[in-house]
Amino acid sequence: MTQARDYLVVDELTKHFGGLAAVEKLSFSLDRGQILGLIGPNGAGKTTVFNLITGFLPATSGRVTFRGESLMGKKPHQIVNQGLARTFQLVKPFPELSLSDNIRVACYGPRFMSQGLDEEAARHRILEVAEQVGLPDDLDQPASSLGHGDLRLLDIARALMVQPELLLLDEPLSGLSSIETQAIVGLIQALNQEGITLLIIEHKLKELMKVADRIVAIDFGQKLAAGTPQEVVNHPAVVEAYLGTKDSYASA
Amino acid sequence: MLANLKTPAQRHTAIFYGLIMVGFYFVPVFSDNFYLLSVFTTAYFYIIFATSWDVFAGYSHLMNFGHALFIGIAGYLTAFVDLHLGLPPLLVLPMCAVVCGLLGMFIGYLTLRMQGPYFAIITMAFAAVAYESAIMFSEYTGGEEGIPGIHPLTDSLIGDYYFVLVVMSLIFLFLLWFTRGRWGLVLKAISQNEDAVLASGINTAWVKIRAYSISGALCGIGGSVYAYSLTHVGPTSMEQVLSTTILIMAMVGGMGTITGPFLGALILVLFNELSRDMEEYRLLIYTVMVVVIIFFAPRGIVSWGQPIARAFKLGGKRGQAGS
Amino acid sequence: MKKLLAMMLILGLAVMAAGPASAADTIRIGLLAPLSHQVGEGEVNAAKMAVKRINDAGGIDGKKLELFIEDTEIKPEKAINGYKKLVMVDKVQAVMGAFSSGVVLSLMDHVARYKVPFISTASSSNTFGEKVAKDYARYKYFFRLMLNETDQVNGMVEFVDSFLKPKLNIKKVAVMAEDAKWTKLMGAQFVEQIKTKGIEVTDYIRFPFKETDFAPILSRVKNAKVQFLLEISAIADGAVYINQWHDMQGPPIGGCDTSAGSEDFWDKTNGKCMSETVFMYGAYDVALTPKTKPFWADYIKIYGKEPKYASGFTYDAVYVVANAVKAAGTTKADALVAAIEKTDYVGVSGRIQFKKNHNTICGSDGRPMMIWHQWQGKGQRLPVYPEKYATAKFILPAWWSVK
Amino acid sequence: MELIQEIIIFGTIKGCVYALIATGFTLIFAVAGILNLAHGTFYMLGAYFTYTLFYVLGIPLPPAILLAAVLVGALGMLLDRVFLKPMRSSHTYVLVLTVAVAFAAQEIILLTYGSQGMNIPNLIEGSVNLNGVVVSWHQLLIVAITAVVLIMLWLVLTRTRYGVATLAVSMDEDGARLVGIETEKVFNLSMFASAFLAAVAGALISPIMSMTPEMWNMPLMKAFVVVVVGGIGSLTGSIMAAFFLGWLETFTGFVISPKLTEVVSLVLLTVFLVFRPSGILGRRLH
Repeated sequence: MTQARDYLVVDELTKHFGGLAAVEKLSFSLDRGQILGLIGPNGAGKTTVFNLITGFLPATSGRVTFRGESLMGKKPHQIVNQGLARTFQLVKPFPELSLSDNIRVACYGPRFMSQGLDEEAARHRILEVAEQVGLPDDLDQPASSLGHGDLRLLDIARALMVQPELLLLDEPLSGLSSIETQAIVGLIQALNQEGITLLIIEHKLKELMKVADRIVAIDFGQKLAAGTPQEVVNHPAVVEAYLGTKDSYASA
Repeated sequence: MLANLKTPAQRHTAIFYGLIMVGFYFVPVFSDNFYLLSVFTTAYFYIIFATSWDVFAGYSHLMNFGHALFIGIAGYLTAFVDLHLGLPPLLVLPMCAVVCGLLGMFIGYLTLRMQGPYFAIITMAFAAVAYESAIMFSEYTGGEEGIPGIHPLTDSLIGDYYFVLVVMSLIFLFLLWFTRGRWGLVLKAISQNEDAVLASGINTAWVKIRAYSISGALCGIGGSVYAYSLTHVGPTSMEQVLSTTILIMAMVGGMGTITGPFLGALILVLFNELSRDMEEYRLLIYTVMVVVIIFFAPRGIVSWGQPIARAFKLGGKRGQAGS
Repeated sequence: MKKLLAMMLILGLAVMAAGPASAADTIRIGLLAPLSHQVGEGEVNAAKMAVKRINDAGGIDGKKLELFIEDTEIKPEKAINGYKKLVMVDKVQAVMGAFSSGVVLSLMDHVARYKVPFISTASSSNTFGEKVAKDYARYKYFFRLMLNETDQVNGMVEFVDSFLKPKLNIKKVAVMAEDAKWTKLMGAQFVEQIKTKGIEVTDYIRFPFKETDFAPILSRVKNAKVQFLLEISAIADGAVYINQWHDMQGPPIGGCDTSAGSEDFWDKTNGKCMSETVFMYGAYDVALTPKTKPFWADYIKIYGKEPKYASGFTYDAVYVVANAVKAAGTTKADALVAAIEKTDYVGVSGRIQFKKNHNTICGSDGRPMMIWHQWQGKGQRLPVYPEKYATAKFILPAWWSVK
Repeated sequence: MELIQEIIIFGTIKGCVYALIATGFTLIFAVAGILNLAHGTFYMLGAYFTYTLFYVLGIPLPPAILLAAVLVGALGMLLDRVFLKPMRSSHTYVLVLTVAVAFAAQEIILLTYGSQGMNIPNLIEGSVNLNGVVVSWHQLLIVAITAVVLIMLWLVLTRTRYGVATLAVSMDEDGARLVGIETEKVFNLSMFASAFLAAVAGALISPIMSMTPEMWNMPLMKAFVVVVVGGIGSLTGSIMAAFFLGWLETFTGFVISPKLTEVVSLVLLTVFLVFRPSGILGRRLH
C-alpha cells in the first residue's frame, strides 16, 4: 500500500530553544519494516527528535514526512491516528487507573473507534495486548503498584493499543534488569515480525545492535554517522563522542 | 450502567445512593415542614452545582474557581426570558443549558493551554467580569439588588420541591452515566498524564472543552432552577464565595467521583442548617474542614466508604466504594 | 456505609425536630431586618422596645406580643427565605421592617402569595404603592409606614430651593446617588423638579454600594463648579465618600446619607463630616408630636445609642399592628388589613394614616416629615431646617466661600 | 489642563498602592511558586491591626502601622510554615487552602469588628492645592512611603545576603539549594516581606477607602492584574504594570465613566491571560 523505502523521512529538521540549537538540520530516513536505532550521548537531542516527529514540539524548520505525507503542523493526536505511536523516556502511565484502564484509554482514540469495535472487542484486545507484552495477570491492580519494568511494558501496551504501523520507543531498556531487558528485546523482535516498523532510542548499544537494522548517531542535535550498527559504532566521530563516557560501546 | 457493577462493592455503592435518592422522594410524605423542605431543596441545588463542577474540574484537576459564573448567567437569562418573553420553565431550562454550554465551550477554548494557577485565576476573572458587569449595567440587571419577581416554578412548595429534585436526579444520573463510561476514563487519564493521552491518539483539548461545556450546561440548568426557586436573581449568584463554596463541597466530598461532590454538598448543607446558630462561623468551619480533609483524607469523604464497608463486611476484597 | 446512612438519618430527624414550637396563645409579630446594618439594629431595638411596653401594659386583650426576628443581610434571597420562615415556621400574624426597596420589592410577591400582612418601615420606592393601587386584591396585605420617594423628593427640592439657594447662591448642583431601586425615581425626579426652579444640574451620577474611589466623581463635580452636591445613599457607607469629599475639598454636600444619621458618624469620619446636612425622619430630638422627644430620650436610656433612621417607624408599626388586632378582635389576615387601613394613630414619627395605596400620608406638620440636620461644632447633629424646629444656624465647609 | 494633571496625580497615588500590593504577591510567587489567594487578607489585616493598635491600645499611628505590618508579616510566615510548607508543590492545595484562609479571615474580622466600614485618621491631616488639584497630605505621603519602601526592598534584594539568595532561588530553586542556600528560610522571609508590604498598603489606604471585612477582594484582583500584565515573576514588570493600571483606571474613571474602572482591570487581566500570558516583561510560559 505504501512504498517500502522512505517510509519515514526526516529532512533538515531543526529545533531552537531560544539561542540553543537542540536539533540542527538533522536528516535521516527509515524504510518500512525496518528497525532504526537512534543513539547519542545524554543531551544529544534524541528525545527532542521524537517530540518533533510526534508533534509534541513544533519544529523551527525542516520537515518530517510519513508515507509521503508531511507531519508538520499536525497535532500529536492527529499523528497518532496516522499510525505512528510512541512511548516515553520517563514512563508515563496513569498511576491511579487500573492496568486495563491504562490500556483502555487508547481504545478511545478515533483510530480504534473508527473500526467500529465495541466494548467487548476492546476488552478482548486489551487482554491480547497485555499478554503479548507480558503484563502481570491481574489487570485490575492500579498502575502505581507496578515496578519500573512492568511500567515500561504498560507504556508499550498502551502504545500498541492504537495499532500503530510505526512505533517510536524512547529508551525502552533503561533501568531494567537483564531478564526484563531480554523480554523487551524479544518483544521488539516479535513486533517487527508482525510488520511494525520501529524507531528506537537506546543507550544499551549491545542490545540495540542485536535488533536494529540501521543506526543513526547524533550529538549536539547533529548527525554524526548513519549506517549499519557495525559501521556506526566504529565511526571515528561516534567513538570520539562516546569515549570517556560510561555509555560507550566498549563498556556496554 | 448496571452492567458495570461487577464487584459487590460497586453494587453496595449503587444501593447506597439509590436509597438516598429514593429517600429524597419520600421526604414530603413524612413532613411538609417548610423549613425541612427548603433545607433539602438548598442541598439539591448545591448537589447540582458541585457535581457539575466535578465533571470538569474534579476529573481534569483544572481548578475552576469561577463555577458560579454559570449560575449567574443562567439566572439572569431566566429572569429576562421569564419577565419579558414569558416562556415556561421547561423551555427556559434547555435554553440556559445551551447558552451556558456554549459559554463553557468558549471559555474552555480560550483557556486551553493554561495550567494550574493560571487556569484558576482566569476562571475567577471571568466570573468577576460577569459580577462587575451585573453591577455596572444596573439599567438591565438591577445592579446590586438584582431582578425580583421571577415567576415561581409551581404553585406550591411541594411542587417546587419535586421539580428541583427531579432536575437534580436527572443531572446526577446523567453525570454518573457520563463519567462511568469512556469520557470519565479519558478525563481521569488526562488529569494524570495528558501527554500519554495525546500519544494515544485522543484530542485532549476537545475532550476538555467538551467536559467544560457539559459542566457549564448542567450548572446552567441548576442556576435557572435556582433563580426560579428564589424568584429573584442578583450578582450574589456569581460571587466568589459561592464558587469557593462549591469547590470546597466537591473537595470535601471527593473530587473526580461525582458521588463525592454529591455527598459533600448534601452533608455540608445539612450541617450548615443544623448549626444555624453557628452560621457566622460557617466559612471558618469549612476552612478547617478543608485543611483536615486535605491532610487526612485527600480523596474526600467518599474514600471512607471503603473502610466503613469493610468494617461492616460489605464489598469485595478490593471494593471501590464511591467510584 | 451503614454508618453514613445512620448519620444521614439522624441528621434528617434532627432537622425535622428543629421545627416550630407549638403556637402559644400570643400575638406573633415578625421582624425582617439587616442585623449587621445600623438601620436594622435600629429596627430591632425599636420593635423590642414597643413590644416590651405593650406587654408591660398588659398586652392586647390579655394576649402578649411575641417578636420573631430574621436577618435579611440586605439580600433579597435571604429576606425571602426569612419571610417564608417567619410565616410558615414561626406562624407570625404580621411582619414588619426590612430595609432597601430592592429587598422589599422581591418580598412583595411572596407577601401576596402567603397573605400575611407586611408593614415596610425602611424603604421608599414608589413602586409599592403603585402595585397596591393597580392590583389591590393581590397586594392589599402590603403597607408602607414611611415617606415614599415623592415625599422625599418634595422635601429635598424645597430644602434646596427655598433654604439653600439664597444662602449658597446656587446656580448649579450635581446629584450623586447610590445605584439602588429606591433612588431611581428619586434621583430622576429631583433632577427634573430642581430644573424648574431655575437651577442647572451638571451631573447625575449613580455609584455602586461598594464604591471605594470617589475621586473621579468628585473631580467631575468640582470641575463643573457646582455650588451644592446632593447625596442620596443608604446602603452604601457614607463615610467613604465624605472622607474623600473633605480631603478633595468638594462643594457643600447634603441630602440623604443614612450612615450620617448615626451618632458615630463623626468619629468614623474623624470629624470630616462637618457641615454635611442630612435629612432625618421617624426619630429625632424634635417635638414633632408629643411622643417624639420622649421616645428619643427613652431609646437612648435603654440602648445607650440614638435611634436610627427607621426606628421611629418600626416602633409605630408595632403599635399600628397591636391596635389593629385590638380593633379587629382577630388576627385573621383580611380583617387585620381592614383594621390597619382604618389606622389613625399619633405615634413617635407623626400622625399615621394610610392612603388607598397603603402609603402613609406624609410631609405636612404633625405627619411624618423630613427634618434637616447639620453636623456642627464638636460632633453634634443639629436641626437647621425647617426653621420652626431649627436650633442651629447653617454653616459652610471651612474651605468654601459664597461667591 | 486640570484633567491631565488630575489623572497623573491620582493615577500615581493609585499606582503606588497597587505597587505595594503587587510586589509582595510577585515576590512570593517568583520565589516559592506560591499563588497566594490570601494575599488580600494581609492587606485587610494590616488595616484592622492598625485600627486596633491605634484605637484600642492607643499607640500613635506611625508606629501602629509599622507594628501592624510586622505582625501581619509574622502571620504570613506562620501561614507558610504551618499550612503551606507540607504541600507547597501542589498548586491545587495552595490555591484551595489560601482561598479558604482568606474567607475564614473575612469571617473572623466580621465577627470581631462587624460588617460596617471603619476608619483610621490620615497620617497627616489637611490638603494641599497642587496647581489646582486638591490632594490630601496623606495621599502624598503614600507616594513617599511607597518610594521609600520599594527602594528599601530593592536594596535588600541586591545588597544583602538574604536578597541575593532570594533572587537566586527565584531563578533556579534546585540550583540555589545545590550551592547551599537554605531555601526554606528564603521562602519564609519572602512570605514575611510579601505580607508586610500588603499590610502597609492596607493600613495606608484605609483612611481613604474605609475598611470592611470584604476589602481583601479588591487588592487580590489588582494583584492578579498587575502580576499578569507585568509578567509573572518580574518585580520590575509588576511595578511598571502597577502604575500603568493606576493611570489607566484613573483615566477611565475621570474621562469615560466612573462605573467602568473595576471592569477595565478585569478585562485587561483576561485579555493578557488569554493572548499574552507572559505579560510585558515576563518569561515565556511553556
